[in-house]
Order: sequence, then structure tokens, then C-alpha cells
Amino acid sequence: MEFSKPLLTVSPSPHLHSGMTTSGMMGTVILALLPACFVAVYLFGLPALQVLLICVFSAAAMEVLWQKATGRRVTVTDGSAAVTGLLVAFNLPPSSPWWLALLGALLAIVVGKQVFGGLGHNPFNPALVSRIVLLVSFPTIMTHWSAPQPGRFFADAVTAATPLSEMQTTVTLTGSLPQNATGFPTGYLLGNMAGCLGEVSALALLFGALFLLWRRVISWHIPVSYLGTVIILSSLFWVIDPSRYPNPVFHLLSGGLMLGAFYMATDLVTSPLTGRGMLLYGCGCGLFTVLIRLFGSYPEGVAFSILLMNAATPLIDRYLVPRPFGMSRTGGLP
Amino acid sequence: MKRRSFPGGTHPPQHKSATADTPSEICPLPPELVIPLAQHVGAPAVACVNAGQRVGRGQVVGKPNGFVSVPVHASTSGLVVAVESRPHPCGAELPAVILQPDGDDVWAEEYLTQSFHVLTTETMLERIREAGVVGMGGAAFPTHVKLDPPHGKTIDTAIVNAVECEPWVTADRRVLLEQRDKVLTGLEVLQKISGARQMWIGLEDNQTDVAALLAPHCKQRGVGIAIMPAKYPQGAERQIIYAITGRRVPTRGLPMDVGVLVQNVGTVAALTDAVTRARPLIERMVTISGPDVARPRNLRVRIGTPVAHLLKHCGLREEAAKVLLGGPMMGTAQHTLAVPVLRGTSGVLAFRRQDITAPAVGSCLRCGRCVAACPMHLLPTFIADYARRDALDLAERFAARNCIECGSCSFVCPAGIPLVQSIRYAKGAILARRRST
Amino acid sequence: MKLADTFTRGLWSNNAIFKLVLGMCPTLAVTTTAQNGLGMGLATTSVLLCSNMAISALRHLIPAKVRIPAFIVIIATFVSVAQLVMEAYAFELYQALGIFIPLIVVNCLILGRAEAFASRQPLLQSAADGAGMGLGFTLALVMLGAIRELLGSGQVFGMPVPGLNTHPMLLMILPPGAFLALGFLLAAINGLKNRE
Amino acid sequence: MIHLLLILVGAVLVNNFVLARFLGLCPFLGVSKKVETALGMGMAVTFVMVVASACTWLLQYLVLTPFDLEYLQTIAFILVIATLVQMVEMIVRKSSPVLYQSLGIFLPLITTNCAVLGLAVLNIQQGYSFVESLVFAFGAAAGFTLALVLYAGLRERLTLCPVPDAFRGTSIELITAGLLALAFMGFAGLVPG
Amino acid sequence: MLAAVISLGSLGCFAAILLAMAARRFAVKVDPRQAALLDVLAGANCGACGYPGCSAYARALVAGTARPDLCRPGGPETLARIATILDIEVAPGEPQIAVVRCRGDRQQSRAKYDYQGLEDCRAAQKLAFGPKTCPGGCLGLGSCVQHCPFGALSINEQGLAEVDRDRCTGCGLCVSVCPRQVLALAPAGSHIHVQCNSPDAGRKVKNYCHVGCIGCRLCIKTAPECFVMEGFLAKVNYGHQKPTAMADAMERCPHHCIQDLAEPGEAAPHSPSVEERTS
Amino acid sequence: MREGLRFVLVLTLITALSGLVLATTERCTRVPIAEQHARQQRKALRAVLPAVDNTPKDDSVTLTDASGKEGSPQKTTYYRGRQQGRIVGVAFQIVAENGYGGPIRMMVGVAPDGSLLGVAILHQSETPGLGNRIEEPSFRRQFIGKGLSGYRWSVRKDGGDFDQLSGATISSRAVVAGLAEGLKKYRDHAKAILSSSGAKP
Ligand SMILES: Cc1cc2nc3c(=O)[nH]c(=O)nc-3n(C[C@H](O)[C@H](O)[C@H](O)COP(=O)(O)O)c2cc1C
Ligand SMILES: Cc1cc2nc3c(=O)[nH]c(=O)nc-3n(C[C@H](O)[C@H](O)[C@H](O)COP(=O)(O)O)c2cc1C
Ligand SMILES: Cc1cc2nc3c(=O)[nH]c(=O)nc-3n(C[C@H](O)[C@H](O)[C@H](O)COP(=O)(O)O)c2cc1C
Ligand SMILES: Cc1cc2nc3c(=O)[nH]c(=O)nc-3n(C[C@H](O)[C@H](O)[C@H](O)CO)c2cc1C
Ligand code: SF4
Ligand code: SF4
Ligand code: SF4
Ligand code: SF4
Ligand code: FES
Repeated sequence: MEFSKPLLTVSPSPHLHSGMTTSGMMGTVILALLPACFVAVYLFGLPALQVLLICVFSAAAMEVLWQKATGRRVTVTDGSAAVTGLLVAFNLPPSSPWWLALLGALLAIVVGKQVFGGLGHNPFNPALVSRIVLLVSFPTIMTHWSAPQPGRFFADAVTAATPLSEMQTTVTLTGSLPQNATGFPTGYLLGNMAGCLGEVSALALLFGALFLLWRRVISWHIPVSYLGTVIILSSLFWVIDPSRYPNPVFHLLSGGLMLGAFYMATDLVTSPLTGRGMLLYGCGCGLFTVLIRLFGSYPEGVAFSILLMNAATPLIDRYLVPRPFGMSRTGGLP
Repeated sequence: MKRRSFPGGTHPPQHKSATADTPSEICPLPPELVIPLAQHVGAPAVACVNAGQRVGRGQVVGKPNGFVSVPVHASTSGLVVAVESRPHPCGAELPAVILQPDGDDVWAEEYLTQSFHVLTTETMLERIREAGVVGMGGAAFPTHVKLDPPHGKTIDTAIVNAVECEPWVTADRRVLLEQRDKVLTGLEVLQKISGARQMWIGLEDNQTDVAALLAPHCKQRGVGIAIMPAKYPQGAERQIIYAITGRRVPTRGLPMDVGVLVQNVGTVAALTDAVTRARPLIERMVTISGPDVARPRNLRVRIGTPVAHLLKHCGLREEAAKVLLGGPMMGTAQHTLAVPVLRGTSGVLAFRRQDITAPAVGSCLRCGRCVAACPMHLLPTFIADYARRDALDLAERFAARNCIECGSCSFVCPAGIPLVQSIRYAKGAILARRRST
Repeated sequence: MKLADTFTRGLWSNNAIFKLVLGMCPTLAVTTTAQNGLGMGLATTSVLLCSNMAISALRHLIPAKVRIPAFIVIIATFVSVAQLVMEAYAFELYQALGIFIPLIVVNCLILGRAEAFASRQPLLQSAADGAGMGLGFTLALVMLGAIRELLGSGQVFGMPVPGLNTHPMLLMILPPGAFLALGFLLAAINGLKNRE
Repeated sequence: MIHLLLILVGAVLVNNFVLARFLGLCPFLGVSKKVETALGMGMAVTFVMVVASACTWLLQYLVLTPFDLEYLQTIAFILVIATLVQMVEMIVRKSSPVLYQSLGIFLPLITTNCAVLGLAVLNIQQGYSFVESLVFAFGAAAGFTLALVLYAGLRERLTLCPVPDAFRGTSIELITAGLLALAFMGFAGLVPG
Repeated sequence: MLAAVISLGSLGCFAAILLAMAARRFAVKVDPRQAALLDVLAGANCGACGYPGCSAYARALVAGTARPDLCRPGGPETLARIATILDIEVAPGEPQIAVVRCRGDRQQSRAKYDYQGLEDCRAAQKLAFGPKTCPGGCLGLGSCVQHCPFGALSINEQGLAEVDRDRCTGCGLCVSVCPRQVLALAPAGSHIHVQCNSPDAGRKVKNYCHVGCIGCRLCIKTAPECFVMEGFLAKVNYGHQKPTAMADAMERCPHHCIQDLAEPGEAAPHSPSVEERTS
Repeated sequence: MREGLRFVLVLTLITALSGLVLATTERCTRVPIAEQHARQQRKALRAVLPAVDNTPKDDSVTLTDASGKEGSPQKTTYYRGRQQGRIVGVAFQIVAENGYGGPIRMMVGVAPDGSLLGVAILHQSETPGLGNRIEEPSFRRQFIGKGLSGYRWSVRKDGGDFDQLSGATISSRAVVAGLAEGLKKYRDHAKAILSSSGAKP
């Protein structure tokens, strides 16, 4: 008696799939980040390339090692570790020493992600956890910026200040804005400023973001509400006192707002599920970003504001439940 | 003409071109017909023939059992060889009348043709019931029950559901094209019985050719043609009602609670036969398609024809690895080809091994795609999560029971999570728990 | 139960921090250096020892109804004594530990031991329990303090550790670092236990 | 007015009682399994903290300071707090079983809670006036509640996570709290001083 | 000095008076038995009793709405203690253990179809009544494993559930979880079991399983009263066991579905005491 | 009632007893504690003043700042260190408000001519490893001998004459600004402080 004969497959409906898979989404994000990578290497030369490579590869390696060590299925091929590594690199100064990049990737993968059970379970954005841990731990290195030197790959780094830190220093010193923050700094659009490796060129980031939106990897809710809140709030302050508070364009283009709004606040895992939830989340991010930038002691507030809203995400998901179709307004949901 | 839709939903690939414009054929009789006694929602019919008995075409072989039940008829003339349990599309083995066709295919009785205008509503409902008409859009709910709303409920709008949003399946389209007059007469019957003041035919915007053909006839009868964007599940009852009338069927309510009646095109055509000629529902349009089918087309199939016969008739490219009854989004996969076509079967789809592309199952990314896709505005990922952990209270609190099992959520989930399966499990467990307490 | 058993139970197997997760506030707040951890631990131990003994000695005199308020008063007395003594004779430590010295009163560990152990056990047993629990607490504090000091300022007990003190991870001596350090320490202990 | 507002914001966000000052960690770690209970606990703590702050302030400046008895502060304060909490519990339990179910059951936990005693001591240490100390108490309690509720939300999500064995339980909860504290560091400097 | 004594003493006095008055005015009776019960319950909060945690069960016990023998991890000792606290009499039950009543692994039995979907027996059972032809056979997708609060279950390489006799406390959760009733509770002292759960007649069973009970009654003939027949399925009559006769029956069963689950070399199957099991 | 009475009695007794214990302890530790505080102050004074032969603690004047910022005028106590009766240095506390982690309390010693003799940090809550490096002697030493005139009292980064600690500009800036303000305060009060003393401003 032999029981092995080809059997029909039975599976639950639906029997079709859209074809967009986890690894597909991650791949799309990597593609979308490539222009910004090129710009970073173009502006900051070899050190930037080194940081990028170290972060991506050590993040992937760390993921494999951890999953092997804890006896789990190895899932690097889904690409999420590579995205995380890339975004860690994007959040480091271009001149970071190698050990900082390595430590950053390690922190993101271990503390940010794997201790919670891996992909999909981390409550906080791993790349940002890593960035903030590094920023708080090594403030000198993490606020040591080099000026962009387009096309000069082997040039020695020249120290410079980021527009935001310059603004903060000048405001605390003199009570009014520095030169660079009073106008509309369109030069920043192309990356003509010091800053984190991946945040400098708003244009390259926007380009990739459009690609993500087009491929429907991210939805419009978070970027629009985030940027919208920043624009409205900063305009408000600017109108109140233009000599003390910078204009909205400065807010948009200097610092990591573009990177944060399109690539980091939108991290699927740590942002709310529903459209309304995403809008609220984006508004929260915007509010905290402006508050921290203008009144806090850190010059940049994007990372903190996203982490703070990450913390609020479970509550948003829990209390902003959509009303089921056909359910009355009082229809017994939590 | 209107172009509305509903929030949520997805866009699965259509795959309809294979059969959409191929005229339907009559399927030859198989050597053996398996006519299950349970072909509708409600109590199964009770067999009233014995093995060895000869029956004529259209003869009642199973008597209805209660109000929400309909008779079952012999699909052709022949010999009853057995009344026994046979594989049923639901997966179990259920009682069926096994009929060996004699090839004569003679009607048990001669029927006259009669205009429905002279009939009373009661007569018509009685004839509809006698004919065993059930919903052919998939649910197979006895139509006479649906057409006879309880006291106090009135119907002002009737919608003929010709949306057919399932990929591959084109049976409704062929019915509309080939049996247009039957459908139009059925519409009038429907209007007369239900008393609806407004009549609509709902179509997706990929069927404008059909709409154009129908337009003059509809105009003449005061029937509106609603063309909606092609989006899955546009054909689902609540969604089509919302798209056409803007009304929302309440959660535990029925369409008639908002004064609407929805009937499938095939059902409407069957009404004509039942009322004007008193002919039972023994044949229906079935789409035989899928990547494994060599000659995909629509067949007019006698109820009870085994799937194996249909696939043989249309030819397979290689041995089928997966066979579905119904469409790919809501249809059920079969573990044997011995199952018969029922009154509610709209399609038979066959797939080869390489066509089965289940994405690797990972953990939920919380991407919210399932939430955005759910036409019932649920949180599929939460419900499925709770179901997996047996947190039925939470699943129920998140309205698991509202799920229409359309499959949109699983379709879009990048992590390949079988959300619908979990939710279906939760629904079952919740109901079981309610019953036990 | 033997005295030694009672003592070692508190020291490790039933450790206040690793096992019972009690008295987290001082644990996390003062362990920026191993030295502070040691000081806090010893202060707590002495209060715990004294209060356990006092309560055990008085256990037949205190009616059950006033048990809890009476315990609190007894503990608070010892804490105040400790506070005064430290201010007089260990001024630097007194300043470093600050508000967390009076807060020893509300360390759940002390009241917990009073209620669960000292109020039912004879004097010597209670003393052993107090000493064991207290030293276990101290051990945990010193471990945590040493880890945080090592990573956060590249030193142990104030002595620079070469290699680590060029780029210390400041975070570890800041509030979030306290949570993270204890979290990972617990995981390491769990991991070792699981392996056994 | 601005000055009171700054005290409030400082206590809620910048120097959050739990996440920056490490006061009240036992209930923070213990009563945060569910958001609802966290909210209940938060409200109970808020009530007790404000009342206790008033009582201890009066005790300090009407009795201890005039009679040169500052060294009795610890014991006097804890006595007042313990009595207060127990009274409130009894009253609530008797007068409103509903309120007791939602808030009262947390009250015993509050007696041995660093946050309340810490608050009372801090009020005196920082030399706050009566009104200031009330505002500070409210801010501290609100900050406690905020942190507790956020943390409860995170922990509810944690229960669904396949956390590695060694990290299960307190370990991962502490790490989560650490990351929450990390996020709160962003508020540094929002309030001068 | 005096100031301190007086002020602190009067503060204490004041507090005590307040509390005493409050205790008098706002007294609410709590059943002291509830606290006592909570002490004796196993404290595993496993939910086997059907209440959300031990304290809820204690409350229900005091209220008199719950049976006293529901705390399975606690075992007979706990039952006895509960009985003393509640001042009732109960007859201690024999400790029980879960038994997997199926040996039809991948080689031995016929699959119905190739299943793709959730790793969950109950979900799979809803697809055409499970991927195994035998309607009573173990599906091996591990719903029971996920639900055992004591980690006593596992799925072996052959795709069958397996009980770790040392860990199983007989709480019975798995029995209620399994969609095919493959698992059943049996006295922990017994070690010979019929490992089949197929309701079908022998002809049908032979068609899909090499090791299924075919209802031939040989066991009953060999060891009368030790076995009973339910439909086409033999079952051990646990109240009436004769080891030697049963061992004979085991030998003679043509499909080898009667099995001795005691480990080799172990004279009598180990029946762990409550201490061991809950520790 | 009896039970209630017992309740009250026991608790009263215990608290009274506790009061006794504490009062005794306090009595025993009063002197050492006072000594500790005095020693700390002495240490701070000694750190900022040159060798003196009087007890500056007992030779102080308390003056009200004319420029009390927010309404209530602030009082500062100036301790005078003398050598053979002549004032050689004046020590007083200043508070630098704008530290990174809060106000920084310092003790400064000023020579009668208005130049700094020494700076000691009494209390600060700057970040360990960054801002708290203001306590390092190497940082504090740069101020010695410098007076208000002739120096730009801000950090180099802001165009001043004093080195900031890298990575802790905010703290450094606060210290420098605080010192400058302290020196100004001294200048304003120099007459009053030095009067009745024979030393010249
Ligand atoms: C238990 C049950 C009772 C129903 N009762 C009625 C009814 O009384 N009147 C009616 O018009 N439709 C009734 N329906 C039919 C539903 O409205 C609906 O048409 C049917 O379930 C098929 O819809 P679907 O294919 O969208 O699921 C009933 C359906 C079910 C399942
Ligand atoms: C997700 C979903 C999709 C459906 N799609 C169609 C469809 O495309 N065409 C159709 O006639 N009925 C469809 N139905 C069934 C309808 O809801 C409804 O039951 C039917 O139109 C009622 O007509 P009947 O009673 O004549 O079958 C769908 C149901 C669901 C739940
Ligand atoms: C966690 C953290 C703590 C800090 N603590 C201080 C501090 O105590 N004192 C200070 O001046 N700057 C501190 N900073 C740094 C300031 O934010 C700012 O970067 C620095 O003062 C700029 O100085 P630089 O120009 O010398 O780099 C801290 C930064 C971080 C991230
Ligand atoms: C649109 C998008 C944005 C992402 N953003 C981040 C991010 O900001 N940081 C990060 O670590 N991973 C990011 N990822 C990768 C992935 O979601 C991340 O590794 C998970 O948070 C790990 O559980 C992103 C992925 C996608 C698809
Ligand atoms: S939850 Fe139900 S209704 Fe919503 S998309 Fe999924 S299957 Fe459809
Ligand atoms: S679509 Fe899938 S991955 Fe995305 S939220 Fe829903 S269940 Fe999770
Ligand atoms: S015993 Fe039951 S629940 Fe367990 S694996 Fe087998 S079929 Fe599944
Ligand atoms: S195997 Fe597990 S779930 Fe089943 S009875 Fe034993 S302990 Fe309970
Ligand atoms: S130690 Fe602070 S609340 Fe318990």
C-alpha cells in the first residue's frame, strides 16, 4: 500500500496574490534611496562611501548572526536589514569613523529590531534608535560635520556647521537668526550644506519619494501631514517674529525633514495602520519637530519627534479604529 | 449612467479575455450526474426517488424541507443508480442522487408557455420555488424567500448584479449577451414581484460594450444602467448597493432593511424560465478557464455534472495541481475532481503547479494595506492576530463578524499572511461560542 | 530553614532585582557609578537588616490591624537614622545619592520583606533574610553600576579602563541607558539560566 | 503664569518623573499591562499626588520648619501619605464601588511608590510655594500618566511579539522603557532651568 | 527632643484616629477565604479552570459558582486545601495525562490533499475537513502545541503530536483545542492505550491507514473487560486493567494500534507528583 | 471600640518612640553634620581664596544686589579673607543660569582689584562626560588672574577670550557669562565690601 500520489493543492481563498511582497517593497525603498546615495558620495567623497558600505553590510551580517544564534529562520533576503543599514548610514555624519558606523548598524539591528522579535515587531524605528543612541553617546563625533566638496572624492574633510545648528547657536547667542536662515535657501535643495550623509539633498530624496509614492510603497498621508504641520507651524512663528524664527522653506530644506518625512516616519512597522491614524501621527511628528528645533537644546528634532510618535503609535492604532462599513456611529467598537 | 464606487477594494488582474468573447457551448451530458440534495442555503432537500427508479428531465428528485429550502430536480432523463454520499464542493461527503443519463433527455412533463402578466405574485413565487431557483451569484440563497420580504419591509430598488468582479469568470457576461431577452423579461418579473420603483443593472466599466447593447432596451423599460469602476469586490452586495444607491446596509441587517433587492443576472434569467414556462433550474452558465485549461470557454452545464467531465471536455495542458470552484478570490479549492457543478457554481478554474504562487509567509509588517483594501473597513491584521491567539473577544470587538471574506486583504498582504483563513476561523469560533452559551 | 539557606536565597536565587524586580527606582537612578551603587546598596542593606530584626522582635506585640502602618513607621525611623548618620559621616555619598536616601522608605523590597518574612519568622532568620536580600540588592546594584560606569565613562570604581575611556558611551550613564543596561543584564542572566 | 506653565511642562515632558527622574518605577513596570488599567492608575496617582503634595507642604511649613524638626521630614511625610492613601481607599471603596473597581484597586500600590514621597520631598527641596507645588504635583502626575499610558500601549503590542527567550518578560519591558526614555530625551532644554 | 516626641507622636495618634474612624465608617466586608484560596491555588494563571487567572477563580469559588476541582496544575493537594478552606468534602480524582490517539504519521496514513495555509489544525480542519483522509487522525499542525501552557506537547518528525509525560499536568486544554479529538485524558498511571481515533469501519480504515484500528475485536477477545468497542473503535477500559492480558492483546493487534507508552525499562509508568509537575 | 483604641494606642506609641529615637540620633549627629557643612564651605572658600589667616566664614557682609533681575532683590554674602587684617580676597557664590542641565552654582574668589583668584563649582547638573568637565581644573584655571577689563568675557567660538570645552559649548558659555556677571556684581559692591577694612579697591 503506497500513499504518496500527487494530490491536489487545497488552500484557503483568495487564490491570487498581488505580487507585492515584503522583499519587493524593501527593494523599492533601496532603489528610491539610491539617488541620495549617489549625491552623498558625490558631495562627501570616499568617507561617505565607506560609511554606506559598512552600515549596509554589517546590518545584514548582524541580522544573519543574530538569527543563527537565536535559532530562528534567517530572513536577510527580505531586504529589511539592508534598508535599515542604509538609513543608519544616512543618519550619520559623512566623516564618521568606521567603528561608529559599525556600532550604529549593530545597535539598529540588535537593540532596535531583533530583541523585539525581528521584522514587524519593533515598536521604534531601528535606524532612528541607533541614531539617537549614537547622538547622545558621542555628541562630539555626531555633531562634527564636514562641508560638501562636490566631486572631490579624495579631498580632506573641512569642518562646517549644519544650517540648523548654526541657527541654534546664533539664536542663543544673539537672539536673532544668522544670515543663512533669513532668506529662502534654495541652494539646500541640491545639497549645498553640511549635514548627515543622506539628508543633504532634498531634491534627490524627493525624487526617490515620488518613486515610492508611485509604486504605492508608501501612502501620501504621513508625508503630507508631517510636512504640512511643519509648514503651518513654522509659518506661524515666522510671521510672529521673522528675525527670531526661520521661514518654512528653511525648515523644509535644512536638516533631515525630507528624509524623515518620506523614508523614516513612513516606516511601515512603526507607523499607524489606518489613514486617519497616519494623519494624526504625521501631525504629531510635525509638531514635535518644530518645537524641538525652535525651543529644545537639540538643533534637530526630526529623529526625536518620529521616535516619540512611534511610542504613540500603539495607542493611535488602538483608539483610532475605523468604523466598520454599515456600523452605526455608536456601534460597539472599543 | 453613474460612475460610483465604494471605499477600499483592490485591483486583481482580470484574465477575462480568454473567455469573454467566446460564445458559450452546450456541455455534453456526462456518463453520470451527481445531484447533491444540499445545493442552497437552508435545509437540504429530502430525496424522493430510490435507486433503480427512472426519472424524466426536470422531475423532482428531492423535496424541499421547510420554508427556506427548495426542491432538487433531475437535470436530464435517466436512471437513478443510487442515493448516497458523494464528495460535495464544500469538502464533505453529502447525500446526492446519482443519475445515469439515458441520452434521451426528455422532459418529465410538457410545459406551456405563459405570460407572467396574468399571474399573481403568489403564483409566481410558488413557481419560483417549485423551479428551485436560488441565488446564482454564489450564495445560493433561495430566491423565493428573498423576493418575499416579511411584513413591514418594502423594496423600492432592485439591482441586477452583473458586475462579476472575480477574475477569469465571465459567465454573467455571456448570459447577458446570449440570453438578453430572458434577462429583460426576468427584470420585469422581478419588478412586478418586488414592487420596486427603481430598477438598475450594475456593470463594471470594463463591460461598456454590453452596456451599449443593453442601453436601448433598458431605456425602453425604465431600467437604469449603473457603470462602476472595475474594482474588486464591486459585486459584493453591500458594496454594489452603496455604489448605486448610496445606502449602507446596517451591520447585522439585510439589503431589504434599506429597501434594496440584489439579484444576480443568472438568477434573473432563471426567473423567466421558472415563471413563464415553469421550467426548473437544471442548467447554468459556467466559465471553464484558468492557465491549465487548453480551450477555455463558457459552457451551459447541467447541474450535477462532475468537474472532471468539464475539464476533460475543455482539455487540460497538464495534470491540474489546483482546481477551484468559483472565482479565484472567493472560490474554494477542491481536493477531488469528482465534485459536481451546483446551482451556485459560476466557474471552474484549473491551475498548474507553476501557477500556484503563494508568497512566502512572513510576519506582519503593519503596512496597513489590508486595512486600506478592506471594503468593510475592518482591521484584518488585528482580527487575524487575535484569531491566531484565540482572543475571540477581541476579534469580535474588532468586528470580525462583519467580514465578508472577500479576500482583498490576503490578496494585498506583502507578508503573504492568510488573513482570511484566520478571520474565517474566528468567525466560526465566535458563532460556535454564541451557540453554546 | 537553615540560616545559611535563607541568606543565600536572598543573595542570588531570589534576588530582589534579578528575580523579584523590586526597588527599581534607586536601582536605576543611582547606578551611574559602581561606587554609588555600593553605597546605596549598603545603606539599603543596613535599613533592611535593622527593620527586619526590629519587626521580627516586635512581631507578637504589633496587632495585625496596625501591622502595615507600624512597619512603615519602623522602617522610616531607620531610614531617617541612616540619613542622619550618612550626612554626618559620609557626606559625599550623602550628596551623590540625594533624594534617593529618604526614598529607601518606599523601597518595596523592605516593606515586602517585612510583610512576607520578618513578621512571621524568628529574629535570627529575619536577620539572615535581611542581610541576604540586602546584599543581593547591593550585588545587583554594584553589577549594574559597574557596567554602566564601564560603558558610560570608561571607568570602574573611578579608575579609567584603557581603551574604553577614549569614547565612552555617554548614554549608559543617562536615564535611558539605565533601562537598557538592566534589560540586557537580565537577558544575559536569563540566557545563562536557560542554557543550564 | 508663564512660570507655572513652565513648571508644568518641565514636569510632564522634560524631567518626566518616571523616564528622567526614576520615580515610581514599580507601578510603571507593574501596572502597565493594559492601557485601561494604566489610565486608572494614572488617575489615582494624580489624585493622591496633588492631595499629598498639599498636605506635606502644609506639614513642612506649619510644623516641621517652625519647630526645627526638618530631620523628621521623611517619617512625617510617609506617615501622612500612607494615612491619606488608606483613607482615600476606604472612602472610595465604600462610597463608589464603580470608582473603586476602576481606580481604588490601585491605591494600595501607591503607598509604597517613590513618586509620591519623592514629589513631596522635591517640593520642599526646590523651595516651591504652595501653588507652585500643586502645579508641580499635577505636572509630575500627568507626566507619570503619560509615560504609563504610552508604555502600556507599547507593552500591549509586545505581547504579540516573538521576543527571543532570554529577553522575555522584564528584560524586554525594560528595554522598551529605555527606548521610550530615549525618545523623551528629545524634550531636553524645552524648558530653561 | 520633646518637641520631636510630641509632634511625631501626635501625628501618629492623629493618623491612627483618622484611620480607625475611617475603618469603622467605611468598613467593607471581604471574604478572608478568598485571600486564603489565592494562596493555595497553583498560581500558574494558566486559565485551565476557565477563569481569567487564579484570583478570578478564587473569587468564583468563594461565590460558590465554581467547582472546586478545576485547578488542574494544582492537583489533588490543592483540591484538598480548597476543600478545607471552603469547608466542603470532595473525593480526590486520579491524576490524568493527555494521550495522543493516533499513530498514522506521514508514512502510515493517506493524505487527502496538499495543504497550504495557516499552521493551525483548527483552521485546516475547515478546509474540506482537514488534509488527512482519516477523519480522526492527527493533522500535525500543532494547535495543541501552541495551547499547552506547560510545554508538554510537540510535533515529531513524522508529523504527529507527542506528549511529554513528565510535563503534562492533565489540564486538558489540548483536548478542547484539538479539532479532531485526537487527544484524550487518561489516568496518568495507565500506560497502555489504543492509539487510534478513526470512527470508520475496518474496510475504510485499511484504505487510508496502516496502523488504524479496524475494529476486529481481537483485543477484546484476548483481554475481555480490559477493552471496549465504541462503534468500530476499540478503547481501553481504564477502570479495569490487567497488564499481562493487555500485553497479549497488544501483541495480537494486527494493526499495532495498541501501544505501551511507558519508557523501556520502566516497570510502572512514572506518575509524577504534583510538586514535581508544577515546579 | 476597644480595638480602635488599641489601634490608636499602638500607633501613637510607635511613632512617639520613633520620635525619641530620631531626636536622639539627631542630637548625636548634629555636631558632625554642622561640621560637614562647614567643612564643605571651608573647602570651597579655601579653593578660591589665597592663604588667609582669618576665618572668612565669620567675616562676611551680606548685600542686596541692586540689579535683582526678577522683582525680588537677591542677597549675596561676601566672605572676606584677610592676611594680617588686610583683605586679600573676597569669596561669594554666583549662579550661572544657562547651563545645559540647569543652573550652575559656583564659588568665586576675587582679589580686591577685581581679578579672579579662583573658581569652584559647587553644584551643577551638566551631562557627565560633557558639561561636567567644567569642574576640571584645566578649564577653571584659565580664568585666574583675569578681571573684567581687558578681556572679552565670552568663549572663543563666540569671539571671546576663553576656551570652550569641545562638545560642551553651552556649559562653557554659561560659566563664562556667570563669571562675568559675578565680577560685575563685585565691582558694583566693591566699596561696601571693602569698607571698614583698610584695603583699597
Ligand atoms: C441566514 C440568511 C437569511 C437570509 N434572509 C433573507 C431574507 O429574509 N430576505 C432576503 O431578501 N434575503 C435574505 N438573505 C439573503 C442575503 O440578503 C443575501 O442575498 C445572501 O446572503 C447572498 O449574499 P452574498 O452573496 O452577498 O453573500 C438571507 C441570507 C442568509 C444567509
Ligand atoms: C466578495 C463578494 C463578491 C461578489 N461578487 C459578485 C459578483 O461579481 N457578481 C454577483 O452576481 N454576485 C456577487 N456576489 C454575491 C452578491 O453579494 C449577492 O449575493 C448576489 O448578487 C445576490 O444575487 P443572487 O441572490 O441572485 O445570487 C459577491 C459576493 C461577495 C461577498
Ligand atoms: C546627550 C547630550 C548631552 C549634552 N550635554 C551637554 C552639556 O552638558 N553641556 C554642553 O555644553 N553641551 C552639551 N551637549 C551638546 C550640545 O547640544 C551642543 O551640541 C554643544 O554644546 C555644541 O558644542 P560644540 O560646538 O563645542 O560642539 C549635549 C549634547 C547631547 C546630545
Ligand atoms: C517605506 C519604508 C520605510 C522604511 N523606513 C525605515 C526606517 O526609517 N528605519 C529602519 O530601520 N527601517 C526602515 N524600513 C525597513 C523596515 O521596515 C525596518 O527594517 C523594520 O522597521 C524592521 O522591523 C523601511 C521600510 C519601508 C518599506
Ligand atoms: S477582512 Fe474580510 S471583508 Fe475585509 S478585506 Fe479581508 S476578507 Fe475582505
Ligand atoms: S497587509 Fe499584511 S503585512 Fe500589511 S498590515 Fe495587513 S497583515 Fe500586516
Ligand atoms: S493532536 Fe490535534 S491539535 Fe494536535 S497536532 Fe494533532 S490534530 Fe492538531
Ligand atoms: S499536554 Fe499540555 S494542554 Fe494537554 S493536558 Fe497535558 S498539560 Fe494540559
Ligand atoms: S522603588 Fe520606586 S516605586 Fe518601587
